[in-house]
Amino acid sequence: MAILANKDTKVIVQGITGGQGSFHTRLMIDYGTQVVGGVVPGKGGEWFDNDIPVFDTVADAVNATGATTTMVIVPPPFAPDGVIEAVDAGLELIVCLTEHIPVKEMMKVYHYVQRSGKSRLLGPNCPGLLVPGQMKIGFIPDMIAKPGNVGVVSKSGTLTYEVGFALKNYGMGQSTIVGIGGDPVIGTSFVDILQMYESDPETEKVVLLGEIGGNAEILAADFIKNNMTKPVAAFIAGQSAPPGKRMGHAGAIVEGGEGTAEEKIAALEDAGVRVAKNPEEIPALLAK
Amino acid sequence: MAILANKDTKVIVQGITGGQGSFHTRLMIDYGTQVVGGVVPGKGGEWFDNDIPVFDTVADAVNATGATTTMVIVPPPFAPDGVIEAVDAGLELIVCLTEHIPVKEMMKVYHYVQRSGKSRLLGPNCPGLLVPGQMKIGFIPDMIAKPGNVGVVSKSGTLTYEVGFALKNYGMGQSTIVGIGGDPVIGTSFVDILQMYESDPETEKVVLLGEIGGNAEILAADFIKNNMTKPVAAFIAGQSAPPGKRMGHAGAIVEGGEGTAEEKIAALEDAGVRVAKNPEEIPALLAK
Amino acid sequence: MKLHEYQAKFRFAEFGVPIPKGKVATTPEEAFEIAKEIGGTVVVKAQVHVGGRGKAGGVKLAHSPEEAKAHADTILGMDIKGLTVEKVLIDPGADIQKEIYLAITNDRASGKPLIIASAEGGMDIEQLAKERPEAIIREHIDPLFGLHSYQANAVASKMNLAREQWRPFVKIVRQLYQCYAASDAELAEINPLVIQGNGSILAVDGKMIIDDSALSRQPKLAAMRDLADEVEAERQAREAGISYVKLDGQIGCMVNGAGLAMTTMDMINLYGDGEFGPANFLDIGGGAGPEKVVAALKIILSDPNVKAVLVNIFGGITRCDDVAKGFIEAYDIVKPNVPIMMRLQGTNAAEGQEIITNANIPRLETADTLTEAAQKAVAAARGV
Amino acid sequence: MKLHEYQAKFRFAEFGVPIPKGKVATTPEEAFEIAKEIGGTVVVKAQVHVGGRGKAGGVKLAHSPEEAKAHADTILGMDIKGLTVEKVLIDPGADIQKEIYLAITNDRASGKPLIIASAEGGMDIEQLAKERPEAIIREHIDPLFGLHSYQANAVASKMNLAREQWRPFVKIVRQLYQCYAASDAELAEINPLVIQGNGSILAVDGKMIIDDSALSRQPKLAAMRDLADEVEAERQAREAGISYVKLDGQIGCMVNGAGLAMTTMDMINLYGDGEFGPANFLDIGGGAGPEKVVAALKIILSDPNVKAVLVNIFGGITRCDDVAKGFIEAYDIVKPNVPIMMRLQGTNAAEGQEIITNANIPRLETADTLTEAAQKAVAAARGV
Repeated sequence: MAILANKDTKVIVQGITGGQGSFHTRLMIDYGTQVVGGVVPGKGGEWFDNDIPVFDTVADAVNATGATTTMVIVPPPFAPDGVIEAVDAGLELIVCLTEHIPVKEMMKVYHYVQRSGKSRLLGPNCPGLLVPGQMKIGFIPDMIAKPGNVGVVSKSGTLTYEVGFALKNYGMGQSTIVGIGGDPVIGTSFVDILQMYESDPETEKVVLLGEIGGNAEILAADFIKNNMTKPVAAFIAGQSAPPGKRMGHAGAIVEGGEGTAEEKIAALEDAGVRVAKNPEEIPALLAK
Repeated sequence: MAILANKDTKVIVQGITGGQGSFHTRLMIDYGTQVVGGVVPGKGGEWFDNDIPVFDTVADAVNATGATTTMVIVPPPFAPDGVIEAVDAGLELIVCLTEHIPVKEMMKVYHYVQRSGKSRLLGPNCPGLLVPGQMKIGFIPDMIAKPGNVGVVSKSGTLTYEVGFALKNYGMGQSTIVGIGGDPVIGTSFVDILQMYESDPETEKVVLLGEIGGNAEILAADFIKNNMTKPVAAFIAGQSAPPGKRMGHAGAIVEGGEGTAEEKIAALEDAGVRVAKNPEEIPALLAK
Repeated sequence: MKLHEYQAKFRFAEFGVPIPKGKVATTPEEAFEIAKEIGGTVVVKAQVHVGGRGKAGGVKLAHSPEEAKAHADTILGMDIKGLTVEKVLIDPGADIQKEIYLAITNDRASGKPLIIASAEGGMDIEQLAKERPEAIIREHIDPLFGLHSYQANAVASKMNLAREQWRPFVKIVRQLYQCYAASDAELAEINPLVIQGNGSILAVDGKMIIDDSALSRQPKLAAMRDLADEVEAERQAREAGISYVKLDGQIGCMVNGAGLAMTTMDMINLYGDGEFGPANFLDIGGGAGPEKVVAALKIILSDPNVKAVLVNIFGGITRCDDVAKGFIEAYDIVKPNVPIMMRLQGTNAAEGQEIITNANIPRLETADTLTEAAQKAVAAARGV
Repeated sequence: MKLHEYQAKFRFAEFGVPIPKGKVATTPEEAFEIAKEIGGTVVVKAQVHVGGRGKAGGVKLAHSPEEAKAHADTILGMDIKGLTVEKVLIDPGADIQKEIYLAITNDRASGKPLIIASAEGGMDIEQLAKERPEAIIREHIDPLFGLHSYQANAVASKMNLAREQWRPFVKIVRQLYQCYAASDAELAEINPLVIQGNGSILAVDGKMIIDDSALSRQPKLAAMRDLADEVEAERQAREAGISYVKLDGQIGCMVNGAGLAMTTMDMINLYGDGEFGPANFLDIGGGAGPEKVVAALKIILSDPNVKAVLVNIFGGITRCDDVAKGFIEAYDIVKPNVPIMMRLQGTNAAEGQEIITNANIPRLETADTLTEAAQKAVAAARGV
């Protein structure tokens, strides 16, 4: 059992015929994901790769395929509407990869999703999720993954690959690898995913990869301290970042003295988390 | 027991120092209503009639007085915000008397109230409610009321007085008199109030006063047919109104052949309701 | 408040909806000049607030400026269902390949804006809704969020539009919604929305109704009210803050409260034996002072059909003695020459009755109940 | 993107917020003319994107046009924390009776806009928040609905404003919110909002930060970017679509992905023994082609402090062989004169390594792990 999705999950792709959309959809299918349909307004009735039906609307796609999950990979001006359409169509999991969505739009979308009481949004601006040996949604490369019992959750893309790869080289596999995204407002938090790993029988250990900005890692530390029994190792990126400067990710910024790596590391250590100084040490820390 | 409110209900008045607000507040207090505070932004700290504290915000008023109910009697441009403020302050019953609120604003407010899952809105553009011998919120004149077991619900103001008065002259008292308002979009429907009367042990018979426009009376007929055990008498105003013309109330208009008195009367009669041709016959119809 | 076709279409155009490049003429000469400027075939359309203009001869094709002038000459001044045509719209003729219906309206049942669309435009939508409901597409809009873009896509998808019409149509749906929302419209309707031979889309006819309660915050739209197109008495009533609707009967009504005013009409019909009916709906509103009573009485009596007046006041906030005083003042000013039936009930009814009795107004009778008042009013009208 | 004080205030004014009637000067002569036009006491304020202008001597009072000219002469061209002052704002002096703090910002924890206000304005809000949190008023705004009017009242109420300031203040709160929302601002701050002796309210200093992700739909604001006020390398990076932040260290970094780029910086610090640190943050992004690698290498080497370059690529979507090819192309163009440490891992890492090895680039070493790469980069920098 993995968290969020598995090989039986029926997935649709919003933006399946775009350059990015078609490229990653093919990789996902290759890795085992059940992509049952695509959505491109105005292209309903066409086929993707002569195999996957394309629909005008998410509702049409859901009705025809029974999909419960969608990947949104459309340009920023269309992504908020795409997520809302997925919510209105009742999808359970919405993985939004799109980067550069204005925060004002995301705040609306976030609360729209929350009020639905039904859908979960992962992202935006995230690499998606990968269940080793089963499937993936998004663009985490499968070369870093092997089935196992370490749950990985991360704000970052390539840092996740780095750590996933280190785990694999150390002989440790992963139960699921989840990128929650580096934007200031995201649909699924560290705490949400930690909660799932805590209750997932296949996950025995957890890796948390955070970065500067916001207080999500502080909330995670709080949750770990009070609710988690499984061992957690962590790394916080941006320890050497100057305050007031945005480090690539829209959310990676120390503002008003808050969101520093220092305070996050302190909170995590206080919660008993094994915090690595070097992400390549994580497998060894977990093995202890 | 009455529905919606009673002599123990703590009421605040939004707009207590206005011309209308102060006039009706005094009449309400005279009749027994527990008016515990008023809200007028910028007048917090003052007193109304040297007796009732005035607050800047509804939240302040609720915190200080423990009120559960509010009457909104402010001009149309301020009324939607007033209702929303009351919702956000957690009030259970919001009686909005204001007329001429644009429908576009009311649609927003209606859904805002619905989503709160906690507050009930009565009105707008309604005369309020009166619990004979106990209290009233709004401007139903107490001369038409006497304690009894007939529940009255109406879209109209003066027609309600007419029928209330006829009941009183016939020797019949009322459990509660509720005006739901004549606007196209209102917070509380006939069905909502019928449901309350059906479960109210003090109400034995019900009078429904409808009018042309919309389908609220059709839905009421449906509810009566399927869910009500208590006898209902009704009158539908506007039988002689021409289609496409608005009869005073924003909602009183037959559009596209829908909302006619004819179809409403037929539906009510089909539900076993005793429909009067003349509202002054209602007491006799109820006595049968 | 209804807008004229040309006002609605020009308003749509402000939000980007493509409309024919027409202009309004008030004289045949203007019509000639506009038709010349447009060139080719034009349509001359009467601008009046009634349905069925076409059947009444108010819409005509013209193949030359001369013909446009002749049609304008015929249509201007024409009486259509009681209204005189004061303006014609001269539109270029459209190359109609397909007609679509598209409207956004307030759906009172759900408390939401509602898109109504059909690939079968041009015809009466209410009739279509009854005969072939499956041909009508409905899409509710979340009033807190506004139109989601995907909903416009969903409508386009259900319309089975050709691929090349998809984008322009979706754009028009969004523009029409913006127009509807920004205008506090109760209805913004395009019927037909035409797909032309060259594939372009055009709003050939338009209708807008503005929420009366929003006119104070829509001064630009409020100024579009066509005074010439309103019955004089309705204009006076509106300016006096009175709700008034002219009807066909003989008994004028003055009532406080909309529900009671309708009920009073119904009572007159009930006891009028098919012979007498209400001459009007009139609600003087709450707390009506003498000026309002004066205005109301003048308006009622401006209708030559009126053979009797029924005053029905149930005092709540309104005090019967105030109305009685106002009525006496009004009587002296207006000097009605028809019998008056007066029923005062509720707050200070006895005081009001006394004032009326003491005033010794000739041909004025009083009644205690509404039933009695209606019966006596009919009898009085019959006696005239 | 940060706006200058004058840009922020002029933007506020578009939404009705009252601001001093000041103007911008780029020469002492202009400053003279503006001060003369304004009359009386004026303030000459350096327009640079750094805090602490006042302490650095960038804000001065002038009691005459001559004095304003003299101050402008001093301030223009002044270096404040590495930035040259190119513009001064000449504002009329305000009659400060009371200073208020008012800001609207994106609160990421709640995912909502947040009003932050304090009756104790003029000072550093972050310091106030730490020392006297009870002096700070916070009001969250529903992003789906926008600011409710009553919330502005609630803020005014909690501020204990004098009754006569209530209305203008509430209006300013609403206007500032409109400005914030319409500008896709991350922050719209007035500090201080001044109550003057005559009771009027004035936004004396203003700050706005625009969401970078929204600049494409805010062309008017995007055009306000002050190129002169941006480090040259940062401008080049922005134009090449590269995330770059200049730092104080000696080891230039080229990385794919923001999290890994930060991590690479951290590794350099970790193994730099307090002696060596990262010269920059640089994320070339996903799927970076040769042009990006060229641009990145140029930008890194434009920093004279750089003594070694660490390239750390973890290929996912990005293929290591593509980066290797791009790097060789870049190397030929840029011809770096510092040692280079290259670590390629992930997709097509072996192929990439081979390309690099075959290219026989002098002073280039490779590493397998990030740890090894960081250690070798530090060693290389030390060896220079």
